[in-house]
Amino acid sequence: MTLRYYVIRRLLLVIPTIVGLTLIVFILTHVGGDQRFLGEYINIHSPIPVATQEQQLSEKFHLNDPVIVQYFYWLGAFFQGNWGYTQTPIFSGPVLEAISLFLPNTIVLATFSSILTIMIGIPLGVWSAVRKNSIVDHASRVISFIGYSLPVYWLGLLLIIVFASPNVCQCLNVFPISGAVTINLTNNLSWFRAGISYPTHILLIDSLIHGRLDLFTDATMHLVLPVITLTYSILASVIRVMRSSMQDTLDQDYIRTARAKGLPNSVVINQHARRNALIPVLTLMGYTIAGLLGGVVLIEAVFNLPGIGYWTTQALISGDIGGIMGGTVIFGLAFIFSNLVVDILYGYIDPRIRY
Amino acid sequence: MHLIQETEHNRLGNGAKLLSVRSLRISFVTRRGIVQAVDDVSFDIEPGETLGLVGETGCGKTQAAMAVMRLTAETGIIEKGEIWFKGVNLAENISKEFKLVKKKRGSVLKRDSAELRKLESQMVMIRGKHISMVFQEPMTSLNPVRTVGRQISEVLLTHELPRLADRIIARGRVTPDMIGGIERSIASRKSTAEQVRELVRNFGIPGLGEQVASISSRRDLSDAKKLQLIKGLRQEASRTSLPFLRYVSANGKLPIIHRASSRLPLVRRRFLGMLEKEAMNVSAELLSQVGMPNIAAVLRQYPHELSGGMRQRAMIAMAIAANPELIIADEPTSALDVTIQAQILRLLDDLKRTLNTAVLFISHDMGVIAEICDRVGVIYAGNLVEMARVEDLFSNPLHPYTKGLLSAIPPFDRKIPSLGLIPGSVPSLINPPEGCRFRTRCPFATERCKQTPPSIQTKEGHFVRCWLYAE
Amino acid sequence: MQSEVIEGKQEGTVLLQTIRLSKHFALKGNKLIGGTKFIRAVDEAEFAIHENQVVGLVGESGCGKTTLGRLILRLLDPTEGTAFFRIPAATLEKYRGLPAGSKEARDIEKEYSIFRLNKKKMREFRKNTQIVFQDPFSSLDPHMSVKDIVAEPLKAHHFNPKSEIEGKVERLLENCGLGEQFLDKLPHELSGGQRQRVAIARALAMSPRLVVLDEPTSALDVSVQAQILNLLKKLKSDLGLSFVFISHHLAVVRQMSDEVFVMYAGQIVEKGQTEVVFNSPAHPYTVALMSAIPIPDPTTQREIILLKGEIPDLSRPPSGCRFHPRCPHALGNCGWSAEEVAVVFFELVSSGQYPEMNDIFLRPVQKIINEQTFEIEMGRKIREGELDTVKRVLEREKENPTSIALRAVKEVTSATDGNTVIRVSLVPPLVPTFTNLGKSHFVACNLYPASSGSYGEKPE
Amino acid sequence: MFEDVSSAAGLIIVLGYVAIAIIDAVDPQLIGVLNAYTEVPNYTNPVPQPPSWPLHPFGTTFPGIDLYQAVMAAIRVDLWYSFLIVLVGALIGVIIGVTAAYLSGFFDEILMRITDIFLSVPYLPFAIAVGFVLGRGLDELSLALIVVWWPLYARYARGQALAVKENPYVEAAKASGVGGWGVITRHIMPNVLTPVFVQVSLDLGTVVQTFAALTFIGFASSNPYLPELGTLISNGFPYAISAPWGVLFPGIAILIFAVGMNLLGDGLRDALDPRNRT
Repeated sequence: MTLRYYVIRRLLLVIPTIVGLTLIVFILTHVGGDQRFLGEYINIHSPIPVATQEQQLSEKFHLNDPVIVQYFYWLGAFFQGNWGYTQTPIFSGPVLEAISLFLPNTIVLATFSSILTIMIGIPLGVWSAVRKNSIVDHASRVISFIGYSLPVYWLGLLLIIVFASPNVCQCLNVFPISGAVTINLTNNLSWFRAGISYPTHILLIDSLIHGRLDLFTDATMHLVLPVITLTYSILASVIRVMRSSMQDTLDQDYIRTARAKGLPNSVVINQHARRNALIPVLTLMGYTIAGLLGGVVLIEAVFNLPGIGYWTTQALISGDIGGIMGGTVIFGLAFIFSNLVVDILYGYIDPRIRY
Repeated sequence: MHLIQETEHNRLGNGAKLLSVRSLRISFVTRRGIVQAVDDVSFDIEPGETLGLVGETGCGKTQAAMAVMRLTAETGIIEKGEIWFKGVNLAENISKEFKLVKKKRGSVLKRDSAELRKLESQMVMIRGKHISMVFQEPMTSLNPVRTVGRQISEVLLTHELPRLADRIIARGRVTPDMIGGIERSIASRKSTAEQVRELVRNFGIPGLGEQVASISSRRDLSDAKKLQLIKGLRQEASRTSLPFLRYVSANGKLPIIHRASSRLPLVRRRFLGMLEKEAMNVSAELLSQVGMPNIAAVLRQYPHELSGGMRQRAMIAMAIAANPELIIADEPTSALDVTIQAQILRLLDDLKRTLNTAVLFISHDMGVIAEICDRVGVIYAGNLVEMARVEDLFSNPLHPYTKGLLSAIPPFDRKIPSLGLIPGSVPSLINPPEGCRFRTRCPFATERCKQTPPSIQTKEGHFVRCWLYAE
Repeated sequence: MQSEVIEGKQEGTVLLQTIRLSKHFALKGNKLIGGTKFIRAVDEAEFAIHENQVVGLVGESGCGKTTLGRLILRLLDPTEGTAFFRIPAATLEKYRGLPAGSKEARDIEKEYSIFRLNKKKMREFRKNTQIVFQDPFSSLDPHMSVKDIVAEPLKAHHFNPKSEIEGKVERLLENCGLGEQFLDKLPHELSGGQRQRVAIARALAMSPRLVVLDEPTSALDVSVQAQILNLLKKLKSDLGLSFVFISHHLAVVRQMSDEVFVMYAGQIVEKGQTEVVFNSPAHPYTVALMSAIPIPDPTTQREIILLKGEIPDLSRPPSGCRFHPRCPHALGNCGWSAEEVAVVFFELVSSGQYPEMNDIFLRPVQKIINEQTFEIEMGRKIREGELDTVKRVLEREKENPTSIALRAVKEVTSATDGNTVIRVSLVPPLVPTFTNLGKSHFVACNLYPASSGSYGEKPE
Repeated sequence: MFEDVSSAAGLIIVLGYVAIAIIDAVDPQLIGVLNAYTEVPNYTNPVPQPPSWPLHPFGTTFPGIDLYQAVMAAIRVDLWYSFLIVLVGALIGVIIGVTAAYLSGFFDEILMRITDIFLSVPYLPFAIAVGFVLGRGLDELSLALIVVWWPLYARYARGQALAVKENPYVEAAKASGVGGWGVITRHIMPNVLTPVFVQVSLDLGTVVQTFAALTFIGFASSNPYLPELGTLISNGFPYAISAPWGVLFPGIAILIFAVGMNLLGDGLRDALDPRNRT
């Protein structure tokens, strides 16, 4: 079977998982009984009195019909973009709008971290596998090992202490430790409201659009610590798996063959071993991504970055189910689609599994 | 390294020996202790001959072969011995390459990475170019994520750059009337392949001969078809690429600029692309040489898309790509079915004749050995116990182990009440019996077997290491 | 395939008899695109084992011998067919007479078929049958000591008195040449040969009547193999066991078995007493297989019959005789499909051996009509004489070993529509059935027509 | 060599933590903890005090709670919940996974689809959602984590079981009349449990972290003064700059346990890896 068919098949497999995701959210919203379920959809800011809304909603979702029927009505609403309302200190309004505001920051954070992880993790893993018991090897092993045991948010706190505490070293107080931007800079900006920038909601881009380089650098500085923290938290597993799989690959018969052909070491490693060694790393990616998304929640909470994670934790604290469910859905979708990408990559790298 | 230059003189120089292994000892450092996998093994191979090494699992026959390639596994070391290949000792600096550090919980291996890097830089010029290997498991021995075509052509791109360049240049230099000459000589039924080759040689265009030969030697084509292909040979090489090709053919490596800029797609297509394409052509010729069906497809396929026999053919094509003087075949047919094994053995035999390559053939199957080898060495528990011409060994085995081994083989042509036996099992090689390692199982063992037996020549070229024959 | 019972064994009971036993494995693949394929691992295998007899199953990898071995122990359930255990020969005859699915037939099956046995009978069957696997490393549970491994069947069948289990285990190991110092060892402390001895001891624990030996020595060295084979022979004569000896190693099979079944691509192609089959192999495959075996004697000059191609893909096995694409003696009716013939035909044209053919087929367009017919569209009227040329060439080529497929060509006609189309139609395939060559030597090959088959007749 | 030492160290660490937890439960005074079941606030001096020997070896955290006692007591709580989560999760997972692998076919398909659904959300947000719905207490939280964790074990156990099932010795057992139950208990389970055990030990470190993480972001216990590491950190969070010890010591407590658990797990894995045993 060609790569194309493999991709198609994989795409089809996404549908059931998405259904599963919606099922989870539906069940969770119903565990608390109808009242809580309705609560998610009641917009207290709207002029319509709550009682009326409740009544309309209970008709809309046929709360008297069997659950399965309710599910399909709910699903209908879901796909029409009616994801209910959220009331948190940082934002009140439709869930989808909240997502559209908060998601961009999260994407920025996650993207930078994953790029860094791959750029550092893979070469480091390869190197420590090839030069076993060298300095680099031991170093990267220690790094990855600590990374495994280190609570992400706590690492974040450590960095905050180190970089902000007056009694460590003034010289280190370069990186801001909280928020996405220094608020004073944003005073009376037409395109910056409630910690969110417009139109793209990505400060790095918007600041450039409006020609505010100072804001751009400021925002970048604000990203440094969170990105470092998140990267380090997932780097560990990537290095470790890359190292071990590279070691296994180097023991394979076909590597011996490559050497017997007289290929120089660099070719053997870069052209024969590395690609094969990447396969197990990819299989692990699913979990790494899960870790990444989990880390996002905690790190945004620690550094007060206005992203999905921050919003979700706010929702948790202020008992807002809309925010929780919205967050769950978004993280679920992100997870599903990033795994989809990984699997397609997988099919591209390993011709055997296209069959 | 110096090997390449000295080659010719050595050919004449030290006798007719191509490979000459002297008192080789290989050990492996394990948790349990030091395994003496191979001890005091010596053998010679002359150009064009086939030497078989036969023995049971773990007797060290494969290790001996890997040592010749200097591909002993990480935990293994060549403790002593010499490996003379064409007058150069490949095991020259073994003493420097490692040291054993004694610890209370067994000894630990420390390697000298600088020495190893030096060794590697030497060996890459020999592996694949002068000595190549065919392995047992055709599935696991081919890279699953690279196409067969790439895996073959990378041998050529590593070792045969000048040849590739010459071939391209040759197509530019060959003139219509030369083509005409070749066509006539092929068309005229009486002129033999040798004559054709002679004719082409007289044109004095390097790289032309093999192309003509590869066409004229194809059996699956009629003469009409061949003539068409011969006509197609002539192609003007583009002006700009000629200097590049000349440089490559002269220096056997890419010009600095290209090595540096080879990552740039443009340069790649323009120059390296030419060589890579040519390498693919040669690969195709090699595949047809090893009798691969629908070659065009196979070149683009991945190993797992081929059957076992086909994979082994691809392996062999790889092994002969750079016309090595020695092919080491490590159980090349053990993983194959009998009918396929027959095909592969026949193929190896033909290639050996046509290319006049020496073969070191390793197997546990006495039948296969008898089929393909000129001389055989029998290895038991890391010792070479007997070495003789194939006829002598099978008609008149001397060493008790050899005798036992032969009697243990179930005969195919008749049914016998019970098979011959070698009592007991192979001793641990961590501390093997001193003296003759077979004495623990040998029916004729005596006190003196505790001393290492001498190597005794009973007749021309028939050696045995056993006290029974020490007059 | 039609069926016979081996002559001279009519009276008494047959230990095990398989009837048209078939197993098709569903190929795990993408069900979304393409749907599931089936591997026809074993097709309509029929054979019988009698008391104290060794039956050899030989064939190359993927020929289905291992699957068949699993089937007759009901480690797998068949797709079709059945197998009877300890069935009186008379009953068996009766059953063969009966129409499939009839009442009596089903009663007999209920009584004797190993796939229909009730719980109690099944335990009995398990007691009486055992298996020894090829790989002595994975066939022993790494977590169990030798003692427990051998004792397992005893415990499973509530062997009592329990107190005697210990002693029995020791005796079993003793018989297999292992002293009591091995009792508490773990598998990974043993050598390959010793493991295989343990496996054999386990197989003999409940003193079964029938033991399936699946490549028992293929993973062992020659010297160890000799030890194991001698042990098996001894056990057979001492205990009067029956073995089904599965191996790809013909020499071993010859030493071990009284009767041999040669399998190719999931089918039994030849069967008979070992000596007879080995001395005068009849099926072209058997002949080639035996010629290909390397003999440890450089002086014997035997000519090897090199088969072209490799074992077919059993998800779409060749029609007719499955061996025909590789067969050096294939006839026209051996099951050539239009595709196969067309390919050879156009290779012949393009090879340019026959310039006249090149002239006729400038840019031919081939069209497969059905299994027995393909057409060549000329895009022009056919000139007279051309058909004859084609016929003549084909006639000449039929003798050429490389284009043996052309033997299947029945006639070359010009299709009616404005005779711009040449139609090549093939001989209808004849599925080979077992021919008795005498001395209970059977072969399934069209070279031996049921009538004319005479003993020892070699393919011409 | 190196492995042996490190895994021994891991073992010691883990045993140390277990010991502390037990002492907390039996007689906290031994390690100078006055009350292992609640923190003792001191409103007369709620401001975090720096470490001072011997009164407050770890210093105090808001509101004037002695950190040393709090951390020591918290170890019991976190260990208890973590072990609960992993063991229950593993138990459910193994039972379901092995049966699925053994029965295969329809049941297997169903199970795999269910796990797919569970695995379609990254575990932390999923745990948040479930915990939130169940009610934001620690018991609910651990229940949520079990719900999130068992599918992983089911998958893992199933994979192992399928691999074991393929081995001829299982077939041999069947051939010698060992019933399905016998095959599962005598052959499959022993060969599946060892790798699962390793997995459990590797996961414990992660679970402790996750549990504390969730309490850190706002899963509170019904008893506001129940000592718990994550909560301690979040209490110290506002004062992180002025009083870093408030977040340092609880974090270190988690870190060391995770390190110990990972060291031990690696040791176990190497020890049970067939490639290392000859």
